[in-house]
Amino acid sequence: MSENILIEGPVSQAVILNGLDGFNQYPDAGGISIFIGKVRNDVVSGKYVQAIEYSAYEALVIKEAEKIFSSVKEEFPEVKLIKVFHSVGIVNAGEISMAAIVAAIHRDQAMQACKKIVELVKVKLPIWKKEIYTDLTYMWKQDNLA
Amino acid sequence: MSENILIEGPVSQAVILNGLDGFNQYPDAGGISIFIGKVRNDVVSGKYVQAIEYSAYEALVIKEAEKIFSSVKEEFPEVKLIKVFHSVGIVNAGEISMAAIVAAIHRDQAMQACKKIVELVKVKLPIWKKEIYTDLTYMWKQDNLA
Amino acid sequence: MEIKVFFFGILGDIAKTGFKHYRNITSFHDLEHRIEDDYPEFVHYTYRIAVNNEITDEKPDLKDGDQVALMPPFSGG
Amino acid sequence: MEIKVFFFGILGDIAKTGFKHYRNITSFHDLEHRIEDDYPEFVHYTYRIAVNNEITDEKPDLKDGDQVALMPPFSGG
Repeated sequence: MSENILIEGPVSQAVILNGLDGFNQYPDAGGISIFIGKVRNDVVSGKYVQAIEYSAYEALVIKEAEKIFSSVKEEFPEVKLIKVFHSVGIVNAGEISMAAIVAAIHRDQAMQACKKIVELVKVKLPIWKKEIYTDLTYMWKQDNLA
Repeated sequence: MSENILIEGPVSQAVILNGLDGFNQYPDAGGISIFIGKVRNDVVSGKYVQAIEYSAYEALVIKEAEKIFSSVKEEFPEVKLIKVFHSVGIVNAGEISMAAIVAAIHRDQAMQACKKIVELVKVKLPIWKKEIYTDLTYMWKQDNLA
Repeated sequence: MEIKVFFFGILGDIAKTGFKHYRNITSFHDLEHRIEDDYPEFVHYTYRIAVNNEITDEKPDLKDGDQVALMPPFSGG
Repeated sequence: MEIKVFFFGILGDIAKTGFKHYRNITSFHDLEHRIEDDYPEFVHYTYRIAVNNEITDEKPDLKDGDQVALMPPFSGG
Protein backbone atom coordinates (compact mmCIF):
# COMPACT_ATOMS: atom_id res chain seq x y z
CA MET A 1 0.00 0.00 0.00
CA SER A 2 2.90 2.32 0.58
CA GLU A 3 4.59 1.65 -2.78
CA ASN A 4 4.87 4.58 -5.13
CA ILE A 5 4.49 7.29 -2.54
CA LEU A 6 7.35 9.27 -4.03
CA ILE A 7 6.84 10.55 -7.56
CA GLU A 8 9.63 12.08 -9.63
CA GLY A 9 8.56 15.64 -10.53
CA PRO A 10 5.01 16.97 -10.19
CA VAL A 11 2.17 14.62 -9.23
CA SER A 12 0.05 14.31 -12.38
CA GLN A 13 -3.71 14.04 -12.56
CA ALA A 14 -3.11 10.63 -14.15
CA VAL A 15 -1.31 9.43 -11.02
CA ILE A 16 -4.19 10.64 -8.86
CA LEU A 17 -6.76 9.04 -11.17
CA ASN A 18 -4.91 5.73 -11.20
CA GLY A 19 -4.79 6.01 -7.42
CA LEU A 20 -8.55 6.45 -7.33
CA ASP A 21 -9.12 3.28 -9.36
CA GLY A 22 -8.05 1.15 -6.40
CA PHE A 23 -10.99 2.53 -4.46
CA ASN A 24 -13.52 0.66 -6.59
CA GLN A 25 -12.87 -2.52 -4.63
CA TYR A 26 -14.55 -0.99 -1.56
CA PRO A 27 -18.28 -0.73 -2.36
CA ASP A 28 -19.01 -0.07 1.32
CA ALA A 29 -16.87 3.10 1.28
CA GLY A 30 -19.36 5.90 0.64
CA GLY A 31 -17.00 8.82 1.10
CA ILE A 32 -13.68 9.66 -0.51
CA SER A 33 -11.79 12.71 0.66
CA ILE A 34 -8.92 13.99 -1.46
CA PHE A 35 -6.42 16.68 -0.67
CA ILE A 36 -4.25 18.10 -3.43
CA GLY A 37 -1.38 20.41 -2.53
CA LYS A 38 0.09 22.71 -5.17
CA VAL A 39 3.18 24.88 -5.21
CA ARG A 40 1.95 28.47 -4.81
CA ASN A 41 3.44 31.37 -6.74
CA ASP A 42 4.23 33.04 -3.42
CA VAL A 43 6.21 36.22 -3.00
CA VAL A 44 8.88 35.77 -0.30
CA SER A 45 10.79 38.92 0.69
CA GLY A 46 10.12 40.43 -2.72
CA LYS A 47 11.14 37.30 -4.64
CA TYR A 48 8.78 35.17 -6.65
CA VAL A 49 8.66 31.42 -6.09
CA GLN A 50 9.31 29.68 -9.40
CA ALA A 51 9.52 26.11 -8.15
CA ILE A 52 10.14 23.93 -5.13
CA GLU A 53 12.78 21.23 -5.18
CA TYR A 54 11.93 18.35 -2.89
CA SER A 55 14.36 15.77 -1.65
CA ALA A 56 13.60 12.74 0.48
CA TYR A 57 15.12 9.95 2.51
CA GLU A 58 13.31 7.36 0.48
CA ALA A 59 13.65 4.20 2.57
CA LEU A 60 12.54 6.05 5.66
CA VAL A 61 9.62 7.72 3.84
CA ILE A 62 8.21 4.28 2.99
CA LYS A 63 8.64 3.08 6.56
CA GLU A 64 7.22 6.17 8.26
CA ALA A 65 4.30 6.30 5.81
CA GLU A 66 3.32 2.78 6.85
CA LYS A 67 3.32 3.90 10.49
CA ILE A 68 1.16 6.93 9.59
CA PHE A 69 -1.33 4.78 7.70
CA SER A 70 -1.59 2.31 10.60
CA SER A 71 -2.10 5.00 13.21
CA VAL A 72 -4.76 6.78 11.13
CA LYS A 73 -6.62 3.52 10.47
CA GLU A 74 -6.55 2.82 14.18
CA GLU A 75 -7.90 6.30 15.00
CA PHE A 76 -10.56 6.15 12.26
CA PRO A 77 -11.77 2.55 12.04
CA GLU A 78 -14.15 3.33 9.15
CA VAL A 79 -11.20 4.01 6.87
CA LYS A 80 -10.88 1.46 4.06
CA LEU A 81 -8.01 2.75 1.93
CA ILE A 82 -5.34 5.44 2.09
CA LYS A 83 -3.07 6.58 -0.72
CA VAL A 84 -0.43 9.28 -0.59
CA PHE A 85 1.67 10.68 -3.41
CA HIS A 86 4.49 13.18 -2.85
CA SER A 87 6.91 14.71 -5.31
CA VAL A 88 10.68 14.51 -5.24
CA GLY A 89 12.68 16.80 -7.50
CA ILE A 90 11.47 20.01 -9.13
CA VAL A 91 7.82 21.06 -8.98
CA ASN A 92 6.98 24.38 -10.64
CA ALA A 93 4.54 26.90 -9.21
CA GLY A 94 1.00 25.81 -10.09
CA GLU A 95 1.94 22.13 -10.20
CA ILE A 96 0.87 19.47 -7.72
CA SER A 97 3.41 18.39 -5.10
CA MET A 98 1.26 16.07 -3.04
CA ALA A 99 -2.03 14.22 -2.99
CA ALA A 100 -3.74 12.25 -0.24
CA ILE A 101 -6.79 10.09 -0.90
CA VAL A 102 -8.81 8.47 1.87
CA ALA A 103 -11.92 6.31 1.55
CA ALA A 104 -14.17 5.56 4.50
CA ILE A 105 -17.64 4.24 5.09
CA HIS A 106 -19.04 7.72 5.84
CA ARG A 107 -17.84 11.18 4.92
CA ASP A 108 -16.90 12.41 8.39
CA GLN A 109 -14.18 9.84 8.93
CA ALA A 110 -12.98 10.18 5.32
CA MET A 111 -12.54 13.94 5.79
CA GLN A 112 -11.04 13.78 9.27
CA ALA A 113 -8.63 11.01 8.31
CA CYS A 114 -7.55 12.87 5.16
CA LYS A 115 -6.82 15.98 7.22
CA LYS A 116 -4.83 13.92 9.70
CA ILE A 117 -2.87 12.18 6.94
CA VAL A 118 -1.83 15.50 5.42
CA GLU A 119 -0.75 16.86 8.80
CA LEU A 120 1.29 13.73 9.52
CA VAL A 121 2.89 13.66 6.06
CA LYS A 122 4.21 17.14 6.72
CA VAL A 123 5.72 16.43 10.12
CA LYS A 124 6.59 12.73 9.98
CA LEU A 125 7.95 12.04 6.50
CA PRO A 126 11.66 12.78 5.94
CA ILE A 127 11.15 15.16 3.01
CA TRP A 128 12.84 18.54 2.55
CA LYS A 129 12.01 21.46 0.35
CA LYS A 130 14.02 24.23 -1.18
CA GLU A 131 12.21 27.24 -2.63
CA ILE A 132 13.68 28.37 -5.92
CA TYR A 133 12.94 31.97 -6.88
CA THR A 134 12.64 33.47 -10.34
CA ASP A 135 16.07 35.08 -9.88
CA LEU A 136 17.40 31.50 -9.41
CA THR A 137 18.40 32.07 -5.79
CA TYR A 138 16.94 29.56 -3.37
CA MET A 139 16.12 29.00 0.28
CA TRP A 140 15.64 25.83 2.33
CA LYS A 141 12.30 25.82 4.14
CA GLN A 142 12.32 24.52 7.69
CA ASP A 143 8.81 25.25 8.81
CA ASN A 144 7.13 21.96 9.66
CA LEU A 145 7.20 21.17 13.37
CA ALA A 146 6.84 17.66 14.63
CA MET B 1 -20.04 29.01 -11.75
CA SER B 2 -23.15 27.17 -10.77
CA GLU B 3 -23.86 25.78 -14.26
CA ASN B 4 -23.71 22.04 -14.68
CA ILE B 5 -24.27 21.18 -11.05
CA LEU B 6 -26.76 18.47 -11.96
CA ILE B 7 -25.43 15.55 -13.94
CA GLU B 8 -27.65 12.92 -15.53
CA GLY B 9 -26.67 9.55 -14.05
CA PRO B 10 -23.48 8.90 -12.08
CA VAL B 11 -20.82 11.63 -11.81
CA SER B 12 -17.92 10.35 -13.93
CA GLN B 13 -14.23 10.79 -13.19
CA ALA B 14 -14.09 12.75 -16.47
CA VAL B 15 -16.57 15.29 -15.10
CA ILE B 16 -14.50 15.68 -11.94
CA LEU B 17 -11.27 15.99 -13.95
CA ASN B 18 -12.77 18.61 -16.25
CA GLY B 19 -13.94 20.41 -13.14
CA LEU B 20 -10.39 20.36 -11.79
CA ASP B 21 -9.05 21.99 -14.96
CA GLY B 22 -10.68 25.29 -14.04
CA PHE B 23 -8.50 25.41 -10.94
CA ASN B 24 -5.35 26.05 -12.96
CA GLN B 25 -6.23 29.72 -13.27
CA TYR B 26 -5.59 30.21 -9.54
CA PRO B 27 -1.82 29.86 -9.00
CA ASP B 28 -2.20 31.36 -5.53
CA ALA B 29 -4.46 28.50 -4.45
CA GLY B 30 -2.15 26.00 -2.77
CA GLY B 31 -4.76 23.60 -1.46
CA ILE B 32 -7.57 21.76 -3.20
CA SER B 33 -9.96 19.68 -1.15
CA ILE B 34 -12.24 17.24 -2.93
CA PHE B 35 -15.08 15.19 -1.56
CA ILE B 36 -16.52 12.33 -3.57
CA GLY B 37 -19.70 10.64 -2.40
CA LYS B 38 -20.58 7.18 -3.65
CA VAL B 39 -23.70 5.08 -3.36
CA ARG B 40 -22.92 2.39 -0.78
CA ASN B 41 -24.09 -1.20 -1.18
CA ASP B 42 -25.87 -0.90 2.18
CA VAL B 43 -28.12 -3.50 3.67
CA VAL B 44 -31.39 -1.91 4.87
CA SER B 45 -33.74 -4.18 6.83
CA GLY B 46 -32.29 -7.20 5.10
CA LYS B 47 -32.52 -5.70 1.60
CA TYR B 48 -29.52 -4.79 -0.51
CA VAL B 49 -29.25 -1.33 -2.04
CA GLN B 50 -28.83 -1.71 -5.80
CA ALA B 51 -29.10 1.95 -6.77
CA ILE B 52 -30.33 5.36 -5.71
CA GLU B 53 -32.63 7.37 -7.92
CA TYR B 54 -32.20 11.10 -7.40
CA SER B 55 -34.68 13.74 -8.46
CA ALA B 56 -34.27 17.49 -8.18
CA TYR B 57 -36.04 20.80 -8.49
CA GLU B 58 -33.55 22.02 -11.01
CA ALA B 59 -34.18 25.78 -11.13
CA LEU B 60 -34.10 25.99 -7.35
CA VAL B 61 -30.94 23.83 -7.13
CA ILE B 62 -29.07 26.39 -9.27
CA LYS B 63 -30.36 29.28 -7.18
CA GLU B 64 -29.70 27.70 -3.79
CA ALA B 65 -26.25 26.53 -4.87
CA GLU B 66 -25.31 30.13 -5.66
CA LYS B 67 -26.39 31.12 -2.16
CA ILE B 68 -24.33 28.29 -0.66
CA PHE B 69 -21.24 29.28 -2.65
CA SER B 70 -21.58 32.94 -1.58
CA SER B 71 -22.03 32.12 2.08
CA VAL B 72 -19.06 29.71 2.10
CA LYS B 73 -16.84 32.25 0.34
CA GLU B 74 -17.86 34.82 2.91
CA GLU B 75 -17.06 32.45 5.78
CA PHE B 76 -13.75 31.33 4.22
CA PRO B 77 -12.24 34.33 2.44
CA GLU B 78 -9.23 32.32 1.22
CA VAL B 79 -11.50 30.26 -1.03
CA LYS B 80 -10.84 30.86 -4.72
CA LEU B 81 -13.12 28.42 -6.50
CA ILE B 82 -15.93 26.02 -5.68
CA LYS B 83 -17.44 23.38 -7.92
CA VAL B 84 -20.22 20.96 -7.09
CA PHE B 85 -21.59 18.11 -9.16
CA HIS B 86 -24.64 16.07 -8.14
CA SER B 87 -26.42 13.27 -9.94
CA VAL B 88 -30.05 13.16 -11.01
CA GLY B 89 -31.55 9.86 -12.12
CA ILE B 90 -30.22 6.40 -11.38
CA VAL B 91 -26.82 5.88 -9.69
CA ASN B 92 -25.85 2.27 -9.00
CA ALA B 93 -24.10 1.12 -5.82
CA GLY B 94 -20.37 1.86 -6.16
CA GLU B 95 -20.95 4.81 -8.50
CA ILE B 96 -20.37 8.46 -7.65
CA SER B 97 -23.44 10.58 -6.82
CA MET B 98 -21.75 13.82 -5.85
CA ALA B 99 -18.44 15.66 -5.90
CA ALA B 100 -17.40 18.93 -4.30
CA ILE B 101 -14.10 20.63 -5.16
CA VAL B 102 -12.79 23.65 -3.26
CA ALA B 103 -9.54 25.53 -3.84
CA ALA B 104 -8.14 27.94 -1.26
CA ILE B 105 -4.86 29.64 -0.56
CA HIS B 106 -4.01 27.25 2.28
CA ARG B 107 -5.18 23.76 3.08
CA ASP B 108 -7.13 24.51 6.25
CA GLN B 109 -9.67 26.74 4.57
CA ALA B 110 -9.87 24.41 1.55
CA MET B 111 -10.73 21.48 3.81
CA GLN B 112 -13.10 23.36 6.09
CA ALA B 113 -14.92 24.97 3.18
CA CYS B 114 -15.25 21.62 1.37
CA LYS B 115 -16.76 20.06 4.49
CA LYS B 116 -19.18 22.97 4.82
CA ILE B 117 -20.17 22.79 1.15
CA VAL B 118 -21.02 19.09 1.43
CA GLU B 119 -23.08 19.68 4.57
CA LEU B 120 -24.97 22.52 2.92
CA VAL B 121 -25.55 20.59 -0.32
CA LYS B 122 -27.29 17.91 1.73
CA VAL B 123 -29.60 20.23 3.64
CA LYS B 124 -30.12 23.18 1.30
CA LEU B 125 -30.41 21.77 -2.21
CA PRO B 126 -33.88 20.53 -3.26
CA ILE B 127 -32.80 17.02 -4.20
CA TRP B 128 -34.54 13.79 -3.21
CA LYS B 129 -33.40 10.22 -3.17
CA LYS B 130 -35.15 6.90 -3.45
CA GLU B 131 -33.26 3.75 -2.50
CA ILE B 132 -33.87 0.92 -4.92
CA TYR B 133 -33.21 -2.56 -3.55
CA THR B 134 -32.09 -5.66 -5.42
CA ASP B 135 -35.64 -7.07 -5.09
CA LEU B 136 -36.76 -3.92 -7.02
CA THR B 137 -38.74 -2.53 -4.10
CA TYR B 138 -37.77 1.02 -3.12
CA MET B 139 -37.93 3.52 -0.28
CA TRP B 140 -37.77 7.32 -0.22
CA LYS B 141 -35.07 8.57 2.12
CA GLN B 142 -35.95 11.56 4.26
CA ASP B 143 -32.98 11.82 6.51
CA ASN B 144 -31.29 15.19 5.86
CA LEU B 145 -32.29 17.83 8.40
CA ALA B 146 -32.04 21.54 7.61
CA MET C 1 -56.65 32.30 -10.78
CA GLU C 2 -54.75 29.34 -12.22
CA ILE C 3 -51.85 27.83 -10.26
CA LYS C 4 -49.47 25.11 -11.40
CA VAL C 5 -48.44 22.87 -8.50
CA PHE C 6 -45.31 20.68 -8.56
CA PHE C 7 -45.03 17.55 -6.42
CA PHE C 8 -41.49 16.54 -5.54
CA GLY C 9 -40.02 13.41 -3.99
CA ILE C 10 -42.45 11.05 -2.38
CA LEU C 11 -45.34 13.48 -3.01
CA GLY C 12 -44.92 12.99 -6.76
CA ASP C 13 -45.15 9.24 -6.19
CA ILE C 14 -48.37 9.64 -4.24
CA ALA C 15 -49.87 12.10 -6.74
CA LYS C 16 -48.66 9.82 -9.57
CA THR C 17 -47.65 12.98 -11.44
CA GLY C 18 -44.96 15.63 -11.18
CA PHE C 19 -47.38 18.58 -11.49
CA LYS C 20 -51.02 19.54 -11.77
CA HIS C 21 -52.91 22.69 -12.79
CA TYR C 22 -55.48 24.06 -10.35
CA ARG C 23 -58.06 26.51 -11.76
CA ASN C 24 -60.34 29.03 -10.02
CA ILE C 25 -58.12 29.21 -6.97
CA THR C 26 -59.03 32.09 -4.64
CA SER C 27 -56.14 31.93 -2.11
CA PHE C 28 -53.29 29.76 -0.87
CA HIS C 29 -55.65 28.45 1.79
CA ASP C 30 -58.10 27.46 -0.93
CA LEU C 31 -55.30 25.78 -2.91
CA GLU C 32 -54.24 23.78 0.14
CA HIS C 33 -57.76 22.45 0.57
CA ARG C 34 -58.01 21.51 -3.08
CA ILE C 35 -54.72 19.61 -2.89
CA GLU C 36 -55.77 17.86 0.33
CA ASP C 37 -59.04 16.83 -1.29
CA ASP C 38 -57.13 15.32 -4.21
CA TYR C 39 -54.40 13.69 -2.08
CA PRO C 40 -55.59 13.10 1.49
CA GLU C 41 -52.41 11.09 2.13
CA PHE C 42 -50.34 14.31 1.97
CA VAL C 43 -51.36 15.16 5.55
CA HIS C 44 -48.99 12.44 6.75
CA TYR C 45 -45.99 14.20 5.21
CA THR C 46 -44.11 17.36 6.02
CA TYR C 47 -43.11 19.59 3.15
CA ARG C 48 -41.97 23.10 2.46
CA ILE C 49 -43.36 25.46 -0.14
CA ALA C 50 -41.67 27.36 -2.94
CA VAL C 51 -43.45 29.91 -5.08
CA ASN C 52 -41.87 30.75 -8.45
CA ASN C 53 -38.53 29.18 -7.41
CA GLU C 54 -38.44 31.02 -4.08
CA ILE C 55 -38.68 29.07 -0.85
CA THR C 56 -41.18 30.60 1.55
CA ASP C 57 -41.93 29.70 5.13
CA GLU C 58 -45.13 31.76 5.22
CA LYS C 59 -48.48 31.20 3.62
CA PRO C 60 -47.86 33.09 0.37
CA ASP C 61 -50.18 35.50 -1.45
CA LEU C 62 -50.74 33.93 -4.84
CA LYS C 63 -51.44 35.54 -8.18
CA ASP C 64 -52.61 34.08 -11.46
CA GLY C 65 -49.96 31.97 -13.16
CA ASP C 66 -47.88 31.32 -10.03
CA GLN C 67 -45.99 28.06 -9.75
CA VAL C 68 -46.11 26.39 -6.36
CA ALA C 69 -43.77 23.55 -5.39
CA LEU C 70 -44.39 21.11 -2.53
CA MET C 71 -41.01 19.88 -1.29
CA PRO C 72 -40.49 17.06 1.24
CA PRO C 73 -37.30 17.24 3.34
CA PHE C 74 -34.25 17.29 1.05
CA SER C 75 -32.09 14.21 0.87
CA GLY C 76 -29.31 14.89 -1.60
CA GLY C 77 -25.77 13.68 -1.24
CA MET D 1 34.54 0.65 12.45
CA GLU D 2 33.36 2.23 9.19
CA ILE D 3 30.18 4.33 9.15
CA LYS D 4 28.40 5.80 6.13
CA VAL D 5 26.84 9.17 6.96
CA PHE D 6 24.04 10.72 4.90
CA PHE D 7 23.44 14.47 4.87
CA PHE D 8 19.90 15.52 4.07
CA GLY D 9 18.33 18.88 3.20
CA ILE D 10 20.44 21.92 3.89
CA LEU D 11 23.16 19.76 5.48
CA GLY D 12 23.83 18.14 2.11
CA ASP D 13 24.18 21.61 0.60
CA ILE D 14 26.72 22.56 3.25
CA ALA D 15 28.63 19.28 2.98
CA LYS D 16 28.42 19.54 -0.83
CA THR D 17 27.69 15.81 -0.89
CA GLY D 18 24.83 13.53 -0.01
CA PHE D 19 26.98 11.09 1.98
CA LYS D 20 30.47 10.41 3.27
CA HIS D 21 32.30 7.36 4.64
CA TYR D 22 33.99 7.72 8.02
CA ARG D 23 36.64 5.12 8.91
CA ASN D 24 38.15 4.08 12.25
CA ILE D 25 35.19 5.41 14.20
CA THR D 26 35.19 4.31 17.85
CA SER D 27 31.76 5.57 19.00
CA PHE D 28 28.88 7.84 18.06
CA HIS D 29 30.52 10.55 20.14
CA ASP D 30 33.69 10.12 18.09
CA LEU D 31 31.67 10.26 14.85
CA GLU D 32 30.01 13.52 15.93
CA HIS D 33 33.39 15.11 16.51
CA ARG D 34 34.71 13.98 13.14
CA ILE D 35 31.63 15.41 11.40
CA GLU D 36 31.93 18.69 13.33
CA ASP D 37 35.58 18.92 12.34
CA ASP D 38 34.65 18.47 8.68
CA TYR D 39 31.61 20.77 8.77
CA PRO D 40 31.83 23.27 11.62
CA GLU D 41 28.76 25.07 10.21
CA PHE D 42 26.57 22.12 11.26
CA VAL D 43 26.49 23.41 14.85
CA HIS D 44 24.13 26.17 13.70
CA TYR D 45 21.53 23.62 12.61
CA THR D 46 19.22 21.26 14.43
CA TYR D 47 18.87 17.77 13.07
CA ARG D 48 17.65 14.37 14.09
CA ILE D 49 19.50 11.10 13.67
CA ALA D 50 18.48 7.87 12.00
CA VAL D 51 20.56 4.71 12.15
CA ASN D 52 19.88 2.08 9.46
CA ASN D 53 16.54 3.68 8.53
CA GLU D 54 15.41 3.92 12.14
CA ILE D 55 14.91 7.32 13.77
CA THR D 56 16.55 7.52 17.17
CA ASP D 57 16.38 10.25 19.77
CA GLU D 58 19.25 8.81 21.79
CA LYS D 59 22.95 8.68 21.10
CA PRO D 60 23.06 5.31 19.39
CA ASP D 61 25.55 2.48 19.85
CA LEU D 62 27.15 2.03 16.47
CA LYS D 63 28.57 -1.08 14.85
CA ASP D 64 30.70 -1.53 11.76
CA GLY D 65 28.81 -0.84 8.52
CA ASP D 66 26.03 1.20 10.14
CA GLN D 67 24.40 3.95 8.11
CA VAL D 68 23.76 7.20 9.95
CA ALA D 69 21.48 9.92 8.56
CA LEU D 70 21.50 13.54 9.70
CA MET D 71 18.03 14.98 9.09
CA PRO D 72 17.09 18.65 9.47
CA PRO D 73 13.42 19.39 10.37
CA PHE D 74 11.13 17.87 7.74
CA SER D 75 9.33 20.20 5.36
CA GLY D 76 7.30 18.05 2.99
CA GLY D 77 3.88 18.95 1.65
